[in-house]
Amino acid sequence: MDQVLTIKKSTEAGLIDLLTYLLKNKKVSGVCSLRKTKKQGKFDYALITDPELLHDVVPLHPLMPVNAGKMLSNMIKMEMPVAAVIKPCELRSFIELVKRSQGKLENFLLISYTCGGALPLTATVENKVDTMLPDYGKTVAAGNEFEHIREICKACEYFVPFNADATVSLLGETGADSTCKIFLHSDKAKEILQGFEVEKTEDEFDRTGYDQIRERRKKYKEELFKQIKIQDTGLDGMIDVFGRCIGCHACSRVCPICYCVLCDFESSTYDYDNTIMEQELSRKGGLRLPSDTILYQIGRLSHMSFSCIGCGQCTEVCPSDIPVSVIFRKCGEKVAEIFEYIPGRDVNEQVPVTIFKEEEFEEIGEE
Amino acid sequence: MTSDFTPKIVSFLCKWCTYSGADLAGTSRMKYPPSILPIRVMCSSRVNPVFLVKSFFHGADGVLIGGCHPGDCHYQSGNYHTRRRFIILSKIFECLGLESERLKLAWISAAEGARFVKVTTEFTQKIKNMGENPAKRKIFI
Amino acid sequence: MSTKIGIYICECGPNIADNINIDEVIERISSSEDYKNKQLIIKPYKLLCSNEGKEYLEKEIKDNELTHLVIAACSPRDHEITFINICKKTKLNPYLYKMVNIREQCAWMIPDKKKATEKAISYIKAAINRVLHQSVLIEKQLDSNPNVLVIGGGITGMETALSLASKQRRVYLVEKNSILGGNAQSFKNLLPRQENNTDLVAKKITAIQENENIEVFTDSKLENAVGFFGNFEVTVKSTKKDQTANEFVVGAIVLATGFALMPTEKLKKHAYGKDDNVYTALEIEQMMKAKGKIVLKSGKEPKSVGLIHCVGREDRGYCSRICCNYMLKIISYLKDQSDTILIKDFYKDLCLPHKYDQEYFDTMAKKKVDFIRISDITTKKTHITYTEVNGSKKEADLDMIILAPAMVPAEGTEELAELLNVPLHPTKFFQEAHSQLNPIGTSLEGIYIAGGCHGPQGISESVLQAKAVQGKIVTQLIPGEKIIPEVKVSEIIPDFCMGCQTCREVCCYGAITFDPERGICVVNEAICRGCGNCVGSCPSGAIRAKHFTTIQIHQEMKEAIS
Amino acid sequence: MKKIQTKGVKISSNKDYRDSIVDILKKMLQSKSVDAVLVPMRVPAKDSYAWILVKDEKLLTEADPAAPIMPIQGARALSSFSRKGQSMLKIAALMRPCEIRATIELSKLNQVNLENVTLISYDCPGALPMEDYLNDPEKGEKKFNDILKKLDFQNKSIKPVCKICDQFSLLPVSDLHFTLFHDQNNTMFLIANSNRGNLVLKEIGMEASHTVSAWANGIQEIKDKRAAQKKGRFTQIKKMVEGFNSLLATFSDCIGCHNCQSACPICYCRQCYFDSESVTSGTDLTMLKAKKRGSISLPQNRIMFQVGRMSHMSLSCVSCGLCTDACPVSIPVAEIFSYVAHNTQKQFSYSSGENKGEPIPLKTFKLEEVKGIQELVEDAEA
Repeated sequence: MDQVLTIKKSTEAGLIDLLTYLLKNKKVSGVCSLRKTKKQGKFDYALITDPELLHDVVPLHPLMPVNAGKMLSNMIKMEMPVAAVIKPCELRSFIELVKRSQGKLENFLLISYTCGGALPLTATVENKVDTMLPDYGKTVAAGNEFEHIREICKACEYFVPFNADATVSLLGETGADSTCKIFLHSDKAKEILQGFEVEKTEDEFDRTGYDQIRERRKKYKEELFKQIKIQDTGLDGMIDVFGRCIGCHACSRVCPICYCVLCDFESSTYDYDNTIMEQELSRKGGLRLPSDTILYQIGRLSHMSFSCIGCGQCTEVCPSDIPVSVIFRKCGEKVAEIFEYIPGRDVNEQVPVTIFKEEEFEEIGEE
Repeated sequence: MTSDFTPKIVSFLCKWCTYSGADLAGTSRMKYPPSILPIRVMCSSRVNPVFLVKSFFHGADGVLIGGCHPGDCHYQSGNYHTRRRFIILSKIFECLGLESERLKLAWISAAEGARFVKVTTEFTQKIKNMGENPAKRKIFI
Repeated sequence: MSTKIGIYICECGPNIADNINIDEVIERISSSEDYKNKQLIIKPYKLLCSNEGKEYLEKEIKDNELTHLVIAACSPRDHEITFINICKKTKLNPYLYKMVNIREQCAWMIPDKKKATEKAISYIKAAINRVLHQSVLIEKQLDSNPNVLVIGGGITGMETALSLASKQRRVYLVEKNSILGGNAQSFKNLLPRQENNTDLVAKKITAIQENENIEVFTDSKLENAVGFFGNFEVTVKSTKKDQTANEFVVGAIVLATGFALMPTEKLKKHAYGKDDNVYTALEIEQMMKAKGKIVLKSGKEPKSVGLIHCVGREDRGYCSRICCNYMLKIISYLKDQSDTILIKDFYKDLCLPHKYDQEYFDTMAKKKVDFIRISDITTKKTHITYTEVNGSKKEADLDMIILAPAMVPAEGTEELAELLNVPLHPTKFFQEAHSQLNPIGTSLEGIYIAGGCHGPQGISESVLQAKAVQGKIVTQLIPGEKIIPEVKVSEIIPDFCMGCQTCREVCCYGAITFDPERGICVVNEAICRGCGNCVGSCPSGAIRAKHFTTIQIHQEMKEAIS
Repeated sequence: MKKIQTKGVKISSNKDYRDSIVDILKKMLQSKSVDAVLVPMRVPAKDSYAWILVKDEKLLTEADPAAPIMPIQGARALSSFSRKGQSMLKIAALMRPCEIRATIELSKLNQVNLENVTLISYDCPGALPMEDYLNDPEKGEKKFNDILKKLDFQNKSIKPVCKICDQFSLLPVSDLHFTLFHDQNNTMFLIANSNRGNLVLKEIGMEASHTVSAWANGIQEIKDKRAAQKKGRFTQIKKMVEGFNSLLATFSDCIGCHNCQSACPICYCRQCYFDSESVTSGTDLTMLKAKKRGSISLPQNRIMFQVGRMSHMSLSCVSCGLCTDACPVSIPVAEIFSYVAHNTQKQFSYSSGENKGEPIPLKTFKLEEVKGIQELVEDAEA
C-alpha cells in the first residue's frame, strides 16, 4: 500500500516543500533537479546541497538537457542518498545502467512523476520555454499531449514511472495548480519522509487509471513507426535515411544506454588498413569516407536496442536531423519483445544478452 | 542474375563441432559448393554479431555461423548465447528491411558431415536464388 | 628483422596434388599485388608430416629466418600440433604460424580442379593476411600440487580417496557426518548377489583409516576454495564449535557428495507421516540391518505389504533408476521372512537397466507377487486406491506400505555449487562437462564429480565413476610436473572496460571477476578456456581473445568477401 | 612565404563549372595521373553530401565538386583512409580551402599521409549552414547555385564563420586550384601550384600559359572585405566570451555532448581527454564540490571542456564551422573558436594549414618568443 501525501499547494510548490524538508533536515545529502540558470529562459540540471538554493529549482519542467539517468550513473560514492527528481524514461535508463553496474540505486531517493512529455532542445535554444509552459501545464492537467513535445514522447506508453521511490501525480491531475499529490511507494521513502508533516493517507497508486492515455499514445506510436518506412524499403531505404549521417556519433554520446568510455566503433579495430579499403574501392568503383556509416548504426543497435528507453536525446542532437530515436525505439521494441523484456521495468530483470534459456528458439539452427 | 554467380559466404565455424563436421564431409569425399570460406573459431559464441554486420556491409552474399547443438557446447553454454545474439541481430535486420535471410545459424555436430553438406548446399542455393548482396555495390553505406 | 613469410604447400601424396593445381597457387600468390612489399617464400612439398618433411620444414624455417609460417595441408585436427612442435624446435613462435585446411575442406570437397584451386588460393591468402596480424604468445608453466580434496565420505568418496592416495599424492577426505560410509552403510545386503554390506563398508573405512596418505575430516565442510587446476587453496572447517579451520593446497577437487531421498514432507500424498506403517525403502533397509526383519509398528510381522514405485518421479522430472531393483530386494527380504505374505507391487514403469536385473526380476515374479501396472495411486493410511493402466479403479487394504521416493541431491549441494562456481543441472544434481564425452568433469578444470551427486545411480556406477576420476587425475595431475595453462585466453583492456560485467555473467567458468576497487573486470588466465564468449558479449570491445582478435578475424573475412 | 602562381590553364567557360571540374578529374583518372579522386557526392536521398573516393570514372558524373554544405570535413574523410600509412593508390582530393588546411594540420599530427596525395582547392564562396539546408535541400541547392552563378562571395545565407573567412582561395599548400571566381569574360583557370601540380598538368596534357592577374585582383578585393568583416565580428565575439560570466552566458545552452569535438577535423583523438577517466572519474568529488558551493550544475565541466579544447586545438583551428553545424543547441562555437584561434595563432605568427613545413607551435619552441613573458619574469625576480 502506498502512502499518499497531499499538500495544498501547486504540484511544483508542494514538491519543492518536500525537497526543502529533505535537505533542511539532512534526510538527504543533496537534491538533483532541473533549475533555472542565471540566464533567463535557460535551465540545467543541478546537484543542490544548500536548501536556500532550492528556490531556483523547477523539478517538473518538461525539459531534458541531458538524460538524467546517464548523469546519475556518474555519481558513485555517497554517504547519504541524493533525492533526484527525474522523468520516468530517465529513471528507466538509470535502471538499465544499474543492471550494468553503472550506477547504484541506494545512492538515490528516486522521485519521478507521471510525465506529459519533454520539449525538444530547440525550445530552450529559441527561448520558448517560458511562453510554452502555461499551455503545457493545462494540456498535461487535462491528460493530453502538448503539441510541441518531442515526437517520441507523444508515442511513449511508459509515462508512469517504474521503480520510483515516490511518484508525483501530474498527468491528468486537474487540481495541479492547487493540490500536490505525491505517492510514496518504497519503505525508504516512507521512512525518510516520516517527519514531513502533511496530510498522509493510504492508497494504492492506480497504474491502470491511465489506460486511455496509454492507448492513445500507443496508437500514435504505431503511426510514428509506420512513418519510418525502412522496413519496406530495404537497403535503399536505409541509405535514404542514414545516407546523410556524418558519423559524429553524437547519438551514442548522449544515449544513456551507451555507457562505454570508448565506443568500439571508434576504436582502432575499425580503422581498417589500406588493403581492406582498397579492395572495397576496387569492387565498387567508389568508397564512402569515412566508411561504415550504416554498420555503425546496426552495430549500435546490436549493442543496446533491447535497452532503448526512447528518451529521444539522439534525435535531438543529430546534426543531420535523422529520426534516430524512432528507428531505435522501433527496433528496440521488436527485439525486446522476443524476450518479453521491458527496459527499466525491473532492476532484477536481467539484460537479455547476459542470460539464456535452454528451451527457447529451439527451431533456430536445426533446419 | 547470371547462373554462374558464385556467392561469397563467410562462415564462422566452431572448432569442436561444425569445423570437424566439415572435415568429416571432406574425409567422406562428399561434395558441397566452394562458396564457403570457413573461419575457424574456438566457439560460436566468439562471433560478435558485428562480424555479421560487417560481412554483410562489406559485401558477403551470405554469412553462416556453425556451432554445436544446444546442450553439446564444448564450453557448456556458449552456443545458447550465440543463439540469443543471432536472434537479436536477425530481428534488427528484419526491422530495418534488410535481408536477414542472408544470415544463418546452424547447429552441426562433428559427426554430421552429411548435415554440413546439406546446410551449406541449401544455403548456397538459397543465396544464389536471392542473387548478389546489394550492399556489395552500394557506395553510400 | 623484416617480415618473411614462409608458405609451404603439402601435396599430401596425391590427396591434394591431384585436385589442386599447386603450381598455379604458387604462381598466383607470389605475383599478388597484395604482398608487393612483403617477402614471401612459397614452396610445395610432397608430404610435410613425414619425418623428411618435418626435417625439411625445420631447416627451411632456420635457413630462411622466417618470421611467419603458413602451412597449407590437411585439417588442423590432424597435424596442427605436428607443426607447432616444429616451430618450437626453431626460434619461431608457434603463434606466428597458421595452418590452412586445403585437403578436407578444399581438395576433397570440390570436384572441379579449377574451382578447388581458386578456393585454395583465397584460403591461403586469408591465412597470410591473418598470420601477419598474429602476435607472439608465450606459454607459461605453473607448478602444480598433486594432492586431492575429496568431498563426501560415502562409498564413492572413499573409493576415490583409496584409489588416489599414494606416497606422492595426499588425499584429504571431508565428510559432513561424524562417521564415514554415507548412504550405503544403511543397506543390509547389496545387489545383485545379496552380499552382506556391513562388511564391505566397514572394510573400506578401515582401509581409509589405515592409509597414512589419507587425512579424514569428519563433521567438516568445505568453507572456501579459490584457484584453478593444479592450485586450489582450500579451507575445511569443522561444523562443531570452536574448531580452527584447516587450510591447504590441492591440485584437484572431487565432488562425491552423494544423494538423499526426497524430503518426507513431499511424501504426504502417500500417507507418509500420517500412518505409522508407511515407510520409505531406506527405513526398511535400516530396519533390516538393525532388527534383521521387517515388522509393523506394533512389532508384529505384516501379512500384506504394498510397494509403491516412482514416488515423486513426476515432481522431479526424472527416473531414479535404482528403485525398481531395491524394491525387488525388499520383496526378497519379505518373502524370506514369510512365504505366504501378500505383496502388491505398484509400478508405473519398470526400470531394469543392468544385465543382472531381468533375471532377478523373473526370480521374484515367480514368488507370487502381484506386479500391478498403474496410472495413478493415492494412499489414505494403509488403504490404497489405484487405477490400473487398463482404466479399472481398484482398492486395497494392506498392513504396511513401502515407498520408493525419488533420489535427490544431498543437502548442501547447491551451497557447494555456488561456492565452487560449478553449474547445476536443472534437476539440481551437478552438471557434467559433457553428458557423453566428459561425464565426470565439470565446467571447471580440476573439479570432478562422481557418485550420487552426479545423478541417480547405484553403487557399481558410482564406483566406476570414482575410478574414472582417478584415471583423469592420475594422468593430468602428475606429481612434479608443471602444468601449461591455455595461452589463447581472453584479456581485458582496463582502459576500455566499464565494469558492466556482461562478460562475467556469460562466462561459465567463473574466469572473470569484478574488481570493485578499479571498477573493472579481470580475467583469471589460469581458469579461462579461451572460448571467446566474453569477447562476443562485450559491447565496449574491451576484451581481446588472444590469437582470435577481432582484427585477425577481420583479415580472414577480407579474403572471404573479396 | 611561397610565391603564388600567376599563370593558369584556361578552361572552357561555356560549360557549367561543375562539368568543367569533373572533366579535368576524369582526365586525371584516364591518364592514370591519379588512381582515385576524393570528391563530394550528393547522397541518393538528395538531402546531403558524402565524401566518395572514386576509382571508376563513370561514377564521377555523380560527383559534385562544390557542394553547398560541408557535412563532413574533407580532412577527416582523407584521414580515415590514410591514417594507417601511405596508400598504394595515388589520390587527388578536391576540397574547400579550409578542408585542405585541416588536412595539412592533420598531416603534421600524422593523421594524414600526404605521400601520393594531390590537393586540389577552389575558390570557395562559403558553405550553407547544415540546419538551413536540411530544412529544404532543394531550396538550398538553388540558393547555392545562385551564389555560384552570381559569384556572390558576400551572400548572407552562408555560414557566419564563412563570412569572416579570408583564406577561401588558392593556398600555398594547394597542388592545383580551380578559379571559380572569374571576371566578366567567364574564364575559369586551373592553376598548378606545386611540382606535383605541374606534373599532373603535364600528365593530362595541359599547360599553364594564361596570366591570372585579373582573378588574383578580384580575390584580393574579397579578401579585404572579408578581413574587415572579421575584425568587426571579432569585436562582438570578444564581448561574448570575455570574462567568466559572459562565457557562462554564451554557453548556457551547452548540454555537454561534445559533438563540436566529434565533428572537428582537428580533434583527431580517438578518445577526447575530457571524456576520459582522468576527467570523469573525479565524480566522487561532485558531492564535495556541491557541498562547498551549495550547488553545482550538471553535467560538470562544460566550460572547462570548451576552454580545454581551445588549449588543445586552437593553434590548428581552420575555422571551417563544422562545430557550429554539429551543435544541437546552436551555440556559435565556430566563431568563438575562430576568434580564439586567431589570437593564439597570432602569438606564434602561425597560420594553421598555410604551410607544410612549419611545425605546429606546440611541437616546437624558440628561445626568444612570446613577447612580454621575459619581462614578466624579470619583474617578478626583481
